Amino acid sequence: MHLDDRLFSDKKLYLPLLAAVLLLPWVPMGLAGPYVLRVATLTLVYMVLALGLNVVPGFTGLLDLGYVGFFGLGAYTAGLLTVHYQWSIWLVLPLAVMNGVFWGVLRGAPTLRLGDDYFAIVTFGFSELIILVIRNELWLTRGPMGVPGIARPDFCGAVLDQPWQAYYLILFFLLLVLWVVVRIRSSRLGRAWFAIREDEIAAECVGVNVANYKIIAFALSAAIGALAGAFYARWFRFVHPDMFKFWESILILCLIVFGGMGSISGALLGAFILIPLTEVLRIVLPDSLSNARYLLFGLLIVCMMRWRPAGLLPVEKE
Amino acid sequence: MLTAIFEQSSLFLQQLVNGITLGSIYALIAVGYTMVYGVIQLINFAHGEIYMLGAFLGFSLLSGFFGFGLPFGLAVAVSVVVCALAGVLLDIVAYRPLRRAPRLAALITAIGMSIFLQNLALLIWGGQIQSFPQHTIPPFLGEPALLLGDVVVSWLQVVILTTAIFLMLALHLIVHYSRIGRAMRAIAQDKTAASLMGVDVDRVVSYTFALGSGLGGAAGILVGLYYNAVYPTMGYFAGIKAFAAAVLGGIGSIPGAILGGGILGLAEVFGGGYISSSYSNGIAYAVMILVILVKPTGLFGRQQRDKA
Amino acid sequence: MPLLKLKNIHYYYGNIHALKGVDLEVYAGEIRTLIGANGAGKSTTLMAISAILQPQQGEILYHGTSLAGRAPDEIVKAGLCQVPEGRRIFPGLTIQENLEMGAYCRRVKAAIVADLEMVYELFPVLGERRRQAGGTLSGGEQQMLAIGRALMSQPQLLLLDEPSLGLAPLMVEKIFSIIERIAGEGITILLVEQNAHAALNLADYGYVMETGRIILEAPAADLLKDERVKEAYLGE
Amino acid sequence: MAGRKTGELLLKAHKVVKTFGGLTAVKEVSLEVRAGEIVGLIGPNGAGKTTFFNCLNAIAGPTSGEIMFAGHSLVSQVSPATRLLVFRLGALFALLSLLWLPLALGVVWPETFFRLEAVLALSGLAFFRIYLLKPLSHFRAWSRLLLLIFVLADGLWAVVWLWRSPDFAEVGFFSLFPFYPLLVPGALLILIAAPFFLLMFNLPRVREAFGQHLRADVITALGVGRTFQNIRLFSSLSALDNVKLGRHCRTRANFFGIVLALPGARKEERDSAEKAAECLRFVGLGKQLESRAGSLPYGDQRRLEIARALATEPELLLLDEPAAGMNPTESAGLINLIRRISQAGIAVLIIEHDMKVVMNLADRIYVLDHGELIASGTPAEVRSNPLVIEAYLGAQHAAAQA
Amino acid sequence: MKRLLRLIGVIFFLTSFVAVSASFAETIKIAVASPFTGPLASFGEGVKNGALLKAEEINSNGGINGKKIEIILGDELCDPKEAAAVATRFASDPEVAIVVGHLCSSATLAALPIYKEAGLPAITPASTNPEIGKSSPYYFRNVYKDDFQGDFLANYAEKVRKFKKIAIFYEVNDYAMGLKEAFVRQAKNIGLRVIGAESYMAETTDFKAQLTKFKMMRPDAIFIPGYAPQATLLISQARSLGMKCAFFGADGLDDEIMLKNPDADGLFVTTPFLVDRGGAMVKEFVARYRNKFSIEPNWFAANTYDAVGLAAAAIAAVGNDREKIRAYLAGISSPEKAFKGITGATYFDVNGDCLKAAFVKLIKNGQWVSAEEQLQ
Repeated sequence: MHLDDRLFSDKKLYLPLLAAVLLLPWVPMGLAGPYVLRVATLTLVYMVLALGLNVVPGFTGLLDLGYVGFFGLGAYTAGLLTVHYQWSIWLVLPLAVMNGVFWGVLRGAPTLRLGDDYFAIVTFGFSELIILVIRNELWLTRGPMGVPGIARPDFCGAVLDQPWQAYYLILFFLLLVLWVVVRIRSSRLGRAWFAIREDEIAAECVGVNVANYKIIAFALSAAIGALAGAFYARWFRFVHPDMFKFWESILILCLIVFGGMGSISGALLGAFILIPLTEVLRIVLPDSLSNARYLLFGLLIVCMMRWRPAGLLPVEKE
Repeated sequence: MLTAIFEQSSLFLQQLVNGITLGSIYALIAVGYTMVYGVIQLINFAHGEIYMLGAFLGFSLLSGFFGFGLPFGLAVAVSVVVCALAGVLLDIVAYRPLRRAPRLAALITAIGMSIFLQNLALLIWGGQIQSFPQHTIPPFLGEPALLLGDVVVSWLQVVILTTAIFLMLALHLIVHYSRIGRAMRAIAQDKTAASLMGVDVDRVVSYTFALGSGLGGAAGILVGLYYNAVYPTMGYFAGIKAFAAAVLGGIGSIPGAILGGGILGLAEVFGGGYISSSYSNGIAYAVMILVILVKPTGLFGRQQRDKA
Repeated sequence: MPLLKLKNIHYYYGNIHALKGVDLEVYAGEIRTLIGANGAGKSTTLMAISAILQPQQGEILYHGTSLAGRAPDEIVKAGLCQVPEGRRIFPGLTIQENLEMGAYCRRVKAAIVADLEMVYELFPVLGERRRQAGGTLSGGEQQMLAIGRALMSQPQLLLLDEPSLGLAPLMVEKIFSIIERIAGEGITILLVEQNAHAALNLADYGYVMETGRIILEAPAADLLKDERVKEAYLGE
Repeated sequence: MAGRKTGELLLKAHKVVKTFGGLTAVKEVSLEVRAGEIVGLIGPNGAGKTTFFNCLNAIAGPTSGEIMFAGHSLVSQVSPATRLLVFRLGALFALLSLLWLPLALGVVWPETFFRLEAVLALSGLAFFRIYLLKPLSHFRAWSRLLLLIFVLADGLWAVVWLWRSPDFAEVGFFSLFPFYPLLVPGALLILIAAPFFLLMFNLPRVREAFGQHLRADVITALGVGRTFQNIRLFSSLSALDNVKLGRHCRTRANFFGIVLALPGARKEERDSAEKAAECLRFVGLGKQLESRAGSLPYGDQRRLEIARALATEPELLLLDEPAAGMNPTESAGLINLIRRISQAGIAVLIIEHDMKVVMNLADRIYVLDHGELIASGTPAEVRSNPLVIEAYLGAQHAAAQA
Repeated sequence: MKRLLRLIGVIFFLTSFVAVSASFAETIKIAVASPFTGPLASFGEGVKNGALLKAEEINSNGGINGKKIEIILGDELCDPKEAAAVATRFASDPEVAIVVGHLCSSATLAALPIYKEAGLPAITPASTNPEIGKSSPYYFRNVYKDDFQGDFLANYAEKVRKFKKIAIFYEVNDYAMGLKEAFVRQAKNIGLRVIGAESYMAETTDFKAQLTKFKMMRPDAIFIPGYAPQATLLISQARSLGMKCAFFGADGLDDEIMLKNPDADGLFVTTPFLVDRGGAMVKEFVARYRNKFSIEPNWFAANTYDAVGLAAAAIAAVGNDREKIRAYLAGISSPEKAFKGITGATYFDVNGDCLKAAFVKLIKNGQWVSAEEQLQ
């Protein structure tokens, strides 16, 4: 098992990259204007999401079509707590993550025995239900009115109101998630997930409690999704059910399919290429074709599966 | 008191009529899912988009969107045939190269195709809800066929129901009494053994796609007429609900799909009518999830023996 | 000229070298048998002949012409039909439909009906239950159905893969007598078996296979006396 | 290797039956393995040998019969009829939950009543109850009482629900005053009990005590390792990682230990790498630690599978046709390997077709045919048993031999 | 790997290039954000046309202080996420003086913090959510709020039409729900009975179940706060169920597609803009609009036309400076200082919301005509 991705095994590669990412807000000549910084921040959010989703389909081999549900859950938990109680992000964030874990486990527990297709459908239905509740329960979520006026993230009592501060904050979360995922991946936990992905029965016969490890995977994945959501709400300062459509699940899936399912650097790379690409396409394509972006993503998925099913950075070296 | 009872019962009857109509539409779409799943164990996510395509083709041919209009019957026939061909094309382009790939790959491809087709329709026809021009639809369809106190059954509902029944019967005959139908069932049970008997599996799969997609296209036109609304995302929701219907009945089983469609249609209408209308999609999802969790093989589904 | 000739067939399942150069010949009118232990590659050989698996190397000649690149259905049309291991009948189809599936490649209705009657005559058990689902039959009856189904394609060469698998001894004898009868009607047979003695008693010529190779070939009568065969089966 | 005395009874299967649908694949097979022994299990193809293995380690537990391993019962003692009854009760329990959950919520949270329930009841807490069904369906008699309480509570909710149903808006909630004191405790009971059961049924000891089926991973942890007829390696992982996975049930590091890189977890990881490498060297794959399992030659894959099973520190090793597809040199190596395993104090139960291997290795042999045990004894006894000869070579040959 | 790095480099480069490629032409940029594609494109169309028409008019009159106006369009599909991205793009382009836009309230609310942060003033021609004005001093609104329209409709239904029993069929979105709340509140005040309220989602096409329920309640009229595409289906389905009651809605139903539906005859709606009620200015606008785009102007076009006019007036008065423009707009705070446009006089309250008249129009023989009795 070559669990270390190339990205992490080659210092020549990742050190310059890390430096570039760290220095991005300070690149001269207006390059790092608010717009680029916003796109960069969004990219980092999607990197976190891609890493989180990757845990389930990438590591345990179960297709999750409802990841946006946890993203939305995290965003709404954080958004509502902030609006009602004006709590600090450092208090809200763990609560959002815990809520994500709770629903992740709840969703996971009964789906343990389901095969891949059915699991995918249940995850889809579950996330649609979450979004439906968010949309319809006005007393709780204000439904389609959205939740405006969410406070910005803060740190030690100071409000982080500069774009670069939000950028570094999500960068910090990304590195945190990356640390967790990389650690887990090369541990007995990660191995157990890979075993489940490859052969559930054999995994059981070497002593892996398949149910428990699947649940841990669901919980971790949901936690990361909720974390991204919580940051997103505080950064965006507005949440609305339309922000968590099914399409978002597909987009996140697209990121990891593009980068290579199960590959951590692949997930990062997928987000790194595709999210800025959506912005580039928005500008490059004429207005009448702005929907063609989605069309291209659909096509991209099909072509990747056809010609490079393992993605750009496949996990295995032959 | 009496009038209240009368009102309640006619409310119930009207909902029943609505539910059965809706159910028969779901059943028509669900059959397409179930047939493809039965034969190649693939959830053809793009099936809903074929249904949408059927509706759009019917609309375009009738309204002269492509620059020419066709008479009603011909337009319907042409769009059903084109849908059938589109289904075959879908199989050849997207799924056939992945026959031996992991099922996850095929499933993701299906989702990709679904997104692609939906947005293609958006580019061609635009995102707005389109309506059939009044003059293109036979006028009697709008008239009530049956008036029972407050209960109205429109000719359109009658036509939908009879078409659905007719198509289902035709499908039953094809699947059970034709050579190709026998081959489909054989492939569904054992692909290798079927090819050892000289069945060209790819060809039969193409037939399956053609049949299922044709039915989906027919459902698309019927729905387009019924609601007089055609729009690119119609396939997404209808597709999911029809899939839920197929699962409910036991995916892979045609009578199951029909029964599942009926149950789901009724559940949705009664749920929407008596409980909460904004959750009517939710009811479909919830029914689907519960059925999968409690009985993963559905009502009529057979437990597939693991072939070691 | 042999009816069927395998020349140096190699097959890999991924990295596993399952067939390591198999050479084999079957002449018209004969019964030949291929025996060997589990996992020796017997079924793989048959699947390669039926074009379900495409060998990476080597050539399969039928009537002297290569079968390379042919699809499984074309093989059946050419008159090569297989009764697969574990019978693999269609459990949800009726017995009649199962048999009709065998005649899938044939177009002449009348001839198919005639053959159906022929099969029912050969296996009266099937005739009695022609409307019953195939899955309701017992193991032996299923085996008969599988053979009958293959006969419906009017094969010149019948490939039988372990027809005795999991059957009671009495039933095994019955199946073998049926195979003999089919051979008597001029159909060439290649029989793959673990039940070595029964197979060798029936066959004209035998091959012994071990780990993807033919290690021994001789007329069946000679093989029956061969110590190496005994050793392979009872470890004596 | 728990230092058992040679000859001590390790595995005892008593009248194990396994049916699939109407087909009986294993018929009342009884078998014993003692510590230090190598026992062979042979029989023609389709005789039910692998099915029997699957019964032993709960991949597909037996329909009836008893299996004891080192003092633990590996099989449910609940009869199928009881299980069915419990299951039906449980199904009722789950169904009724759909009725009472909205009400429970309506009590706690009146403004949400009848709006939240459709989603919450269906997707949320109802999941818990369905999840509970599975463990309950293996449960013993006294649990039925609990179930009954739940069902009664549900029934109460249902009655209230029906009574209230005409028009919620106008009747108003508190008109139901006499029921109110009953509703809340009922809801609380169920809400507390559900997580409690969830917890309880996940503790292996508790489950074992109630005679539930052990899961395959628990059986592995108890000391039964196995290999498969058609190799089941994790083919995209390296050889070393495959074997490290074998160490899984002997390691304890948890999520936090791993993420925080606690010293314990790190030491454990190092240890398991060492032990895994040792196992690989033991089977002769010391040089292929980093090769991808799927790219190893066939014979090496077989040995890797054995190494993986050895890494679980088994007391009993189940080998399913380890020599299949091996050439004579390779099988000779295998015989040697199995001998060494046996010398290390691990009992071996082996299914094999290659008679050279079995006859050479086994102390005792059991013969299965059509799911029935037709003979047992030393290799010499078995070889000359007419029933065995008939099963293998056909009736005529047996007659000729006789 | 190298190729991959190069690819990443190219993408990075492209992104940054596009970001800094702001031109330095001698124009004043007015950004217009709205859905121009997707399901709500027909509304966005009006916004676009109105803006272009006004810009053309100003430019042909010599521009503002000699500088031409340039309209830059941002398509946000009515999606909050897209809206935020579009808004950041506008905000980071220093040439953009003011934004006219965001049609859907959800998009407006998502973009709002970004404009506020960048100090960029914005005028929405169509978002009626009450939240908007309150949340930011930089946001102005050239349309009435939901609550005003809801109150108005309730009064109209009771006083002019003399309805007794109303059923409501509302879409689950911010616009429709705001309307519904306001309507119900006002109905309660004036003693109009609301006998039932049912909701539907934007993607709903089957309303029969709920309509059947209403049918049994025999309402005098059904109020449809929502948008035209669903409303037209809803009305047809109600008629096919044999319902005879009246239908009415708010400005969301003011759309050409209603005219194609013969069942919709008699439907009345509120609108901020009525062709035959206006003076010469309106007549001229309508004529030029028809001439240029060969379709009838809708109220989105009219409101946008005025919003761009307002923006241009502000720029003309104080120059191209965001802060000053905001101050100028905020200064239009009384009827005397009001901006006179085709939709009447516009002035803002402290929140940046405006008070506008609403009119009622109805469909007669497939044409919109203004109702004979208006409520003042």
